[in-house]
Amino acid sequence: MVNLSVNICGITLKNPVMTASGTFGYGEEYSEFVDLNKLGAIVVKGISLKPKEGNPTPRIYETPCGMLNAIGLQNVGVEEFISKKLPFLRQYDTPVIVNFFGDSIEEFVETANALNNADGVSALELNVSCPNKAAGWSNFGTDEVLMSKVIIAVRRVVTKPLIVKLSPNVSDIKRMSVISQECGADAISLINTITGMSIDIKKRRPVLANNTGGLSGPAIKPIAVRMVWEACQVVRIPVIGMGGIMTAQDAIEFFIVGARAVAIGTANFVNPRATLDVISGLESFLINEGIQDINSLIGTLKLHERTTCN
Amino acid sequence: MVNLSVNICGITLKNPVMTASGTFGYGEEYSEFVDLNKLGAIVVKGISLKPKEGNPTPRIYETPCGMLNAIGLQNVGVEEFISKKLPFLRQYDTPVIVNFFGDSIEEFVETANALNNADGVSALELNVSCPNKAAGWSNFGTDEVLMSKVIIAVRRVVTKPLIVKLSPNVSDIKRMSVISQECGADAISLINTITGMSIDIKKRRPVLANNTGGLSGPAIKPIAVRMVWEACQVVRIPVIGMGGIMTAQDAIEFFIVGARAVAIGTANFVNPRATLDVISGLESFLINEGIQDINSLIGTLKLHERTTCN
Amino acid sequence: MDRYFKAEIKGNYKVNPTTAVISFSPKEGVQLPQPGQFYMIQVSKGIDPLLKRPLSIFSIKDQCIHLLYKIVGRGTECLSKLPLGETIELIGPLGIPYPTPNGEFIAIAGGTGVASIHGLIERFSQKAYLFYGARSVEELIMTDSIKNLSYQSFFSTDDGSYGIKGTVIDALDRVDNLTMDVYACGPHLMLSAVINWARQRGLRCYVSLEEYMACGVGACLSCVVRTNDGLKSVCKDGPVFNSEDIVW
Amino acid sequence: MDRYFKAEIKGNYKVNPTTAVISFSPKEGVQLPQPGQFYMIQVSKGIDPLLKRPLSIFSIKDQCIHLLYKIVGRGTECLSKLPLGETIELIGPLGIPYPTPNGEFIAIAGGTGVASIHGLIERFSQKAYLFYGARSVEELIMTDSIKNLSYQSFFSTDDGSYGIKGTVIDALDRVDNLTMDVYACGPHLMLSAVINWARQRGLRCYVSLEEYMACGVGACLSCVVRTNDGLKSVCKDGPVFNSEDIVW
Ligand SMILES: Cc1cc2nc3c(=O)[nH]c(=O)nc-3n(C[C@H](O)[C@H](O)[C@H](O)COP(=O)(O)OP(=O)(O)OC[C@H]3O[C@@H](n4cnc5c(N)ncnc54)[C@H](O)[C@@H]3O)c2cc1C
Ligand SMILES: Cc1cc2nc3c(=O)[nH]c(=O)nc-3n(C[C@H](O)[C@H](O)[C@H](O)COP(=O)(O)OP(=O)(O)OC[C@H]3O[C@@H](n4cnc5c(N)ncnc54)[C@H](O)[C@@H]3O)c2cc1C
Ligand SMILES: Cc1cc2nc3c(=O)[nH]c(=O)nc-3n(C[C@H](O)[C@H](O)[C@H](O)COP(=O)(O)O)c2cc1C
Ligand SMILES: Cc1cc2nc3c(=O)[nH]c(=O)nc-3n(C[C@H](O)[C@H](O)[C@H](O)COP(=O)(O)O)c2cc1C
Ligand code: FES
Ligand code: FES
Repeated sequence: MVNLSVNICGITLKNPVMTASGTFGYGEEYSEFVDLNKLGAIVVKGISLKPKEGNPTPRIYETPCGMLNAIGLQNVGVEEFISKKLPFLRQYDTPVIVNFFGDSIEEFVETANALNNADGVSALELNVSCPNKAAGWSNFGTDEVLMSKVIIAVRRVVTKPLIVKLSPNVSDIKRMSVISQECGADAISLINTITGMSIDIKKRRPVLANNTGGLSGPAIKPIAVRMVWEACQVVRIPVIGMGGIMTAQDAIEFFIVGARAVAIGTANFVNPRATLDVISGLESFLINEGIQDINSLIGTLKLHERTTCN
Repeated sequence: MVNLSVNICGITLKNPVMTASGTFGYGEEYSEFVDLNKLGAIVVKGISLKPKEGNPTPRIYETPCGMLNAIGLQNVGVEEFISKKLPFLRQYDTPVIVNFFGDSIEEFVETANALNNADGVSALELNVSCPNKAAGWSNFGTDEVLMSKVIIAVRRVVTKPLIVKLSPNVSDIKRMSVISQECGADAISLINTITGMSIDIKKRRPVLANNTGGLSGPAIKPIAVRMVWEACQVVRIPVIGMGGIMTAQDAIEFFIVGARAVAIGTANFVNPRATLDVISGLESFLINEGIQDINSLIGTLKLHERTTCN
Repeated sequence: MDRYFKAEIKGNYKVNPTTAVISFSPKEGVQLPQPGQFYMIQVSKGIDPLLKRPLSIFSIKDQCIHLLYKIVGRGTECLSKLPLGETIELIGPLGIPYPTPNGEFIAIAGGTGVASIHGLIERFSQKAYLFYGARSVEELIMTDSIKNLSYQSFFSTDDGSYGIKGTVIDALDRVDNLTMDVYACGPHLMLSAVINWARQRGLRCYVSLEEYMACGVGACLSCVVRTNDGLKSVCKDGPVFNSEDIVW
Repeated sequence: MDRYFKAEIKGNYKVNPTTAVISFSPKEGVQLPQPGQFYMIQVSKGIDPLLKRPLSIFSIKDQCIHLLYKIVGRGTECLSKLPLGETIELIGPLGIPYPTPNGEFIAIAGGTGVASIHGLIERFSQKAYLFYGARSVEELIMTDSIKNLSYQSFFSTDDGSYGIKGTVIDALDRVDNLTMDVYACGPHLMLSAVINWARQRGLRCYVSLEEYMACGVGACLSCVVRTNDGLKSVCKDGPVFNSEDIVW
């Protein structure tokens, strides 16, 4: 037997495979397909202070090896989440991580506070990076000053582990990673979706009602691996890697570059049991490679020496 | 007959379909497959002051619906380009656009100067965005101050049309577009490749000898369309769009969001006649849609009004 | 109950140049589908196209489940090329079925909406007054077998190439004494007109809706529709809704 | 001359569990390939996998061109599933062929390098002293027909399961009077050893190289190798090189 258990800022996970926020509902939706007790952690859909209706439809569109989404963070609001969704999740022996966001720093803080006090929430994931909100908002994830402010403000009220989820729509992911750490994040997770657009050429309109959306799926995996690798080089806190993971092989790329855990997003839609398949594939890989403990795979990347001639 | 001709900063193109730098060699390599006279323009491989050997192999790797490359800007140098490659291209009645770069501002300027004086060069494309060079270098494309400096310095010596080719690895493509315009670019082209990485999980090494590479192909198309759209909203100068174009339908997305011309990159490898297929597909589309002139398709995007509820 | 399963393709034939029927055996022990429900079906063996596509129950016959699909884009194109014997993944049956008709009912199909309506009238055959409309005769499928399934059937085409010239509403207006419950599936515009028509007559009306879907199980929130009770997922709370609940 | 063309798949059969041969007719009027040349072959009908794959001329027979390939990854896996009758795109023949042997020659194949070497000995049959090595007998293909093609043939396997136990070098060392030109294709390590072996004996040596390729025509510069004359493209200036020109 190999050890798959990892520790993320004080939380022990049975295995390093989580669900990615927004792709697994509130857990219940997939409980028919997946024994939720088998997961490393359940990360639920982004929660805000008040319920949100999100964007008009169409909200998704398929692109080469990927998809655009502009759900617009529809959610039941923190109150209903705690009273209606959390009790179901508490039945399981699996850490629940709650992704949350706000339209203002005050809303971020108030939501964080409510979740911090909720029984059955193991950690909070601060979402500064959803690209689907009206202009200005997305600056939380791409503007260093705004991002620092929101992390510091939230950190002040959160005693549970705080994970900051980073946007890939930035020039320098290393800098955003370091800033998150310096502002008090216990872990970072990346990548969120990359802003994209597709056009209906007959109608000459964006295919999504929101005009733009976030790109996810295998198409973005090489970008995600690169960013997770960059982040792992500069922070001491754990990094949770995601972006385009379909198989255990994909997940292993993230572990090798340094991710302490991974999250499965779009793959759940294609294969409702994708998380379980990744976990068992990971186990087989470790056995075949003669690795006793997943922790001794993490961060073992050997770089090629740069031998550029001129 | 429909009109396919467009004007890019004073150069009249027979049609708005160019080759993307680095994917069409120096033109000669594809002359067996493509009547070069039929192209809108030929953009050649990036040229530097001295010949460059580029990176060790493997230099490419295939990823979902795309590829990573880390050629490392191997090229014959500006002198040999002018004496050995340009004469062949001069035989054709097609504008030649020369992509160029340097390791320092001085090298950029010197190369630009040599190309500006060369007979048979219609325009220069300033490449600030190749992500494959040693640390520090890529800052030309992602650091606003450095980018401004190099554009201004090059502009001073270049009397021919100057196109600035932008990097997608930035937080704010609008800002980089405006800066390019303000610093004197006659046009901008985008996107260059997005930095990515893939791991050989058996060897625990990056698959590319250069560790990271640039992602191109259909996978990045939604990101490219979004960035070209953003750029078109903020600049007056023409925008040349590229990134993942395989078919006329793909190209039309770029025209609709505002691109005055498009470039075909990775698609050439898959289909050496991709440029010609895009041109004829474009013609059919215009005929079917009853559009007389490609110029009346450009920038005709109708956005959805944002009707987000909260 | 195991609604994510693999099945062998038992049939995949065109019924006209742009429409095909794909068939597979339901997995043993798995809940049998009800008319109005749908499956998310894998369309390629690789990762492009990536997402499964939603297709309604067209028919349950000869121990097989049959889905009828129109080839409209990349996904359905790929689906139409999958060979017999190939194994594909499915999720389903999904969604809320049509409520069981109490007695005779009006079934209205527009375009490929016939897939879902066919599933309904096949099950409750001889009670259906079918109204089936399309742009032209080329787009109408299997009119003879559909005629046999229903108690009475009325066809309409926009160009008059088969049945009445006009819409299903024109066809409905020509028939007297239609006072039964209405079941409808078709394009948005047609459904709006049908809902209106039924409302004017005080008839109960059930409609099956379509939205772009990714998960099919209510998790991604891509397929929402506004109802009197807030936003609902078409995949989980639908696709069949009581027309009075929908806010369009 | 039209080296970008479509062809119908005339055969696509496995010769062992991980190796197959795909066959197509050359286009009329197109330059016939020479041993050592290769094609870039489409492996999927969609856009994933995207790039064509380089495969050497294995055989030209029965009016068909045959390419032998080992199923090693996503691309060759897809290729192995393409059905007969399917039309695929090819670019080729590409690259510099083996120089015509003047008289008898030594042909050395390692692993799937046998594809390219087979093309050579088929053309210059009965002049070849073939040395063919692989890890084990399961990886050796068509040993009988290959024996018949060559004047003499010597097999070696790392585990001794067929022919001599050892490498092709071990096999070469057992044969006297080998003073002819050497032609070799195989993995990097084997080629290095072969070049060394030939150099020690003062024999001319031609090797066929492999590098990851995107375009196949010298445009993308992905497949370079260092030579005495600077960097060269394996696809255009090779894949066959005189070993003395290569700087490894
Ligand atoms: C509950 C439900 C049941 C359906 N039943 C049937 C049926 O029985 N027969 C049939 O022919 N069609 C049916 N459809 C529509 C069918 O799903 C689409 O025609 C199909 O997904 C198009 O895929 P494509 O890749 O060929 O088209 P593309 O236009 O290339 O698809 C691109 C993307 O848009 C989505 N999409 C496109 N059109 C639709 C649509 N109308 N509804 C939902 N998503 C769409 C696709 O799933 C895909 O993600 C149903 C749709 C729903 C929601
Ligand atoms: C000139 C030339 C001739 C060749 N002839 C033959 C032949 O006759 N028979 C045969 O079995 N193989 C041959 N090869 C190797 C063959 O091209 C690869 O095995 C094949 O491309 C692997 O593709 P894949 O997608 O299955 O593997 P993957 O490993 O999944 O491929 C991923 C990427 O790497 C590239 N790649 C992987 N291995 C190689 C390789 N060894 N050489 C070049 N690119 C590679 C692929 O083209 C693809 O872009 C030849 C290679 C070259 C350069
Ligand atoms: C439909 C959808 C909804 C999402 N909703 C959220 C969200 O609410 N909060 C968040 O932080 N990320 C959200 N994401 C981003 C994912 O959690 C993940 O970061 C991203 O999709 C990349 O992973 P993938 O390629 O495996 O899907 C969403 C993604 C998708 C596809
Ligand atoms: C192999 C390869 C080499 C490239 N070399 C250059 C280059 O020398 N200069 C440059 O500006 N862009 C270079 N590019 C980027 C392309 O010009 C183009 O911007 C990018 O590939 C996106 O377009 P595509 O998806 O159509 O390939 C190169 C791309 C590839 C794939
Ligand atoms: S398709 Fe995901 S919620 Fe309906
Ligand atoms: S494969 Fe492009 S240069 Fe050789």
